Amino acid sequence: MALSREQIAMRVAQEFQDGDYINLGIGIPTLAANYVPADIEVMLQSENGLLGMGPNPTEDELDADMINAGKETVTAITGASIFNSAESFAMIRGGHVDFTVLGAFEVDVFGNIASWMIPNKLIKGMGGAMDLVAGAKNIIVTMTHADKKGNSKLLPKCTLPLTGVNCITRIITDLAVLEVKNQAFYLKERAPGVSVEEIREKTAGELVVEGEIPEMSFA
Amino acid sequence: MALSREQIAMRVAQEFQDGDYINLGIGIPTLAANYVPADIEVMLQSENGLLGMGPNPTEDELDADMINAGKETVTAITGASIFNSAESFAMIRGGHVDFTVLGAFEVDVFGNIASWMIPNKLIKGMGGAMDLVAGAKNIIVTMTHADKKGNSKLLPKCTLPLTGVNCITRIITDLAVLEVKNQAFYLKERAPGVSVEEIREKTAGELVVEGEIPEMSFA
Amino acid sequence: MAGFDKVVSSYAEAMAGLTDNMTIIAGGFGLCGIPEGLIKQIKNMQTKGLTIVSNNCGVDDFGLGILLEDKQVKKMVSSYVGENALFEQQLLNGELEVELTPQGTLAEKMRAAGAGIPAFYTATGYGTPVGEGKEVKEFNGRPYILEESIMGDFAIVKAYKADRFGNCIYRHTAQNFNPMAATAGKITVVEVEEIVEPGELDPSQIHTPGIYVDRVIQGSFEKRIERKVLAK
Amino acid sequence: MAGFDKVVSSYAEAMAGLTDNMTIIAGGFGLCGIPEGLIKQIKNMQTKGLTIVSNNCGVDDFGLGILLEDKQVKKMVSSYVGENALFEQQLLNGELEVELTPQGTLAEKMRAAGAGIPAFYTATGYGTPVGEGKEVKEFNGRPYILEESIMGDFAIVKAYKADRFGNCIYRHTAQNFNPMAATAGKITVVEVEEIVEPGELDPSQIHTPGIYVDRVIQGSFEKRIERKVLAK
Repeated sequence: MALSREQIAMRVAQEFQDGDYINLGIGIPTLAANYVPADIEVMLQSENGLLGMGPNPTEDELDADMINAGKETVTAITGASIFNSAESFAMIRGGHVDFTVLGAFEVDVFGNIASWMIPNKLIKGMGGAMDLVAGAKNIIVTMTHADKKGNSKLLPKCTLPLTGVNCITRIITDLAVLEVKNQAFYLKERAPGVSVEEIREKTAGELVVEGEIPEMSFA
Repeated sequence: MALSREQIAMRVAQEFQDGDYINLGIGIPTLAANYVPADIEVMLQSENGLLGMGPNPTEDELDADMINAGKETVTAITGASIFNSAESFAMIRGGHVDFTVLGAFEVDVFGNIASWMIPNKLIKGMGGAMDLVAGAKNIIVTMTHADKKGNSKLLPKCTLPLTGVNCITRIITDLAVLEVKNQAFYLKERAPGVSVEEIREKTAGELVVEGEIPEMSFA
Repeated sequence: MAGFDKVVSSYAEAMAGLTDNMTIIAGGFGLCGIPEGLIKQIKNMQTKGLTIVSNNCGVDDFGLGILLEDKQVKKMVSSYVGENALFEQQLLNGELEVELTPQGTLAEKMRAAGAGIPAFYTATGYGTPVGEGKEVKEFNGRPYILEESIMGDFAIVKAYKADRFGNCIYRHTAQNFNPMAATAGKITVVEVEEIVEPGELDPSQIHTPGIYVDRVIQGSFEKRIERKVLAK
Repeated sequence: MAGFDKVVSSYAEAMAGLTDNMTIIAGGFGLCGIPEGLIKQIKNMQTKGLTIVSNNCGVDDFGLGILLEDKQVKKMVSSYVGENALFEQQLLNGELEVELTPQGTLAEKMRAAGAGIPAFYTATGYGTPVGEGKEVKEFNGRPYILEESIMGDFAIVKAYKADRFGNCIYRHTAQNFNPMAATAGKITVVEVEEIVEPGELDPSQIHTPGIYVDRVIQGSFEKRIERKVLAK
């Protein structure tokens, strides 16, 4: 069965390693913060200028000067640092952030990603997404494998305006974990109860299936 | 009579205006800080990262972590700011420093300056001089009009490797105050008792003398 | 002898010299750390044809959004816009132009302007609509695009504390674009929560050295929260 | 679970991984704010063929100058050198190469490396020996030269206080090149006067966020003064 948003977030959190600096995009990526394994520590970077983002505040802690990149009120953990936007994107662009997790409309076999613009709809802007995909060492894209009409979001070539080129190496969808390399999607894991055939059917770009594909584990 | 080092410094200080941020090079320029007119305030920038440089410390104030660009121990005035070298040169390169005063080996009618390198002698480096001449809004060169052998330092074209091009507009020597424009040196003031003829003789580049040239005043 | 006293006593003085068709660099991220009073003053002045360089454009009745009401803004240079209905309407009507710029590139363009760097290479935006028409150069086998700096006739900045020399510090994430904006104005105006005596700010802890600042004004701030989210 | 604890307990650990022919970015200006113990460790390791990017090269028996004694340095990238006799001698003998770089360009090259900017334009050095062979481009009618960023295999940094997360502050003008150097090492090592608990440093006042730092070591410093000048 396809994963819930929470389950995608849980699977994403399994990628994190002790000591990782991580930037989480809005939506499912943000949920991943709730599922960091108990035996590791990670630190969250918010691109408006906060390293060591904590949970949302209590009413007592509420402070208009403490927000995250989604403009939501947040707190800072002990040992956090706060800095200006040029410094924040120096970290991102310079490859100091270990992981970026973000959503997408489309990803293709070249590792291209489209996530910010749908022509003929109102365009709000890319925010920090282009800097994040250009800068992070590891990028994980989270999204549903197909749109509501059943159209695959894993394409031979993106059709929408791009956010970045040749930058996506790992995708976690509601159906599968995939690696992007050699101009193909390599299937690594299946959602519990989802068949390779279903994944193949919903993957428009070339899918490579090597050996037995294990189910994701949420132990 | 030719000005002393102190007199050159006094004449330099007359150029300063209330509220100016000033970077003073080593030597005569540094002396100018002693002659700032009583009715104005200026603030000294030291390019190692100090805005609001104060006098040298007393024995009690001595601190290895407080030095100026000449590596001498200094103090900071009340209201000073201290910052990193990239920020310091952002100020300089970005044109935020109003005045730079520095010495030179040669200046030419194009406003080129040579001040850091004499081939076949040991080269120590340009330090911040190239950034300063490229960045400051106003640059004053202080030097003796001629070298010890009597050779002019105000040339039709610099012979030594340059520090910067088309950047010098004002020169204060032991003999004269000159402006550099239209590919010539324009004589503006003479040292007390120094004749236009003597200045002309010691100026190898084209000298323009318009009208009566007043003597410098040290009232 | 004014010396380095940059404190002005009215918003009119603070924004004196602003005229139609100028470019304004503005600090702030969303509604966080915005110079509220300076924005209101620009509205009061009814200056038209403005180009505003700011990460966002406020909301319908607050922040830079209020400059849309009387169509004072010709162009926004921003990374994320459209948090308000009027913006959307003017954009669709062609009354408002938007130059979308990646957030990090925008921050760096401001910093570069202040630092005398006319252009820099970045991988951000290469191969996307942002890179179209821009110079491309490879370094270590990776392609980068050339981005130019962006300078304002005015910069408007919101600080937490400042002294009369213009030295500023910012509070928490209200820092955001403010320090870069402060360096990128031909005239930089800082609206501040508290004016302190010179010497109260630790010299090594000043975020914006006074050399970048031309005018300081004591502000009063509503500090509206755009998305109040509390712990569950 | 090491988490973000970056404190190491020996200089050997601090510089582990340094091998011949590597590039080291070093903080400090003159003898002010230099990582004294890390430099001594490099001498102890007898690593050869080093390229060192640092504004200066110390003096005869202190700072980076001590790496000259056993000819460990192949090349210096600096703005001002030659404060010691050994340096001069090795330079004249052709045993040491020097790439003279304007001070502001040097600082910006380090910052750019850390910030993922491979190159930037500056007017500094145009028309001089520094500009020779470099790309020239005009912006607003003024010529600028293209300067490339400079990254180190290691960066060695001297801080005043740091916590175990690697957050650092610097003291007075001992800040100088240290914050830029901290961003420009594949491995960044900070030698610090005092290790403090996380939370002791005000988050908004941290000069170097811990994300740039890989190792922190408690140092002990002589803090030699290069030119002691007292008030008259």
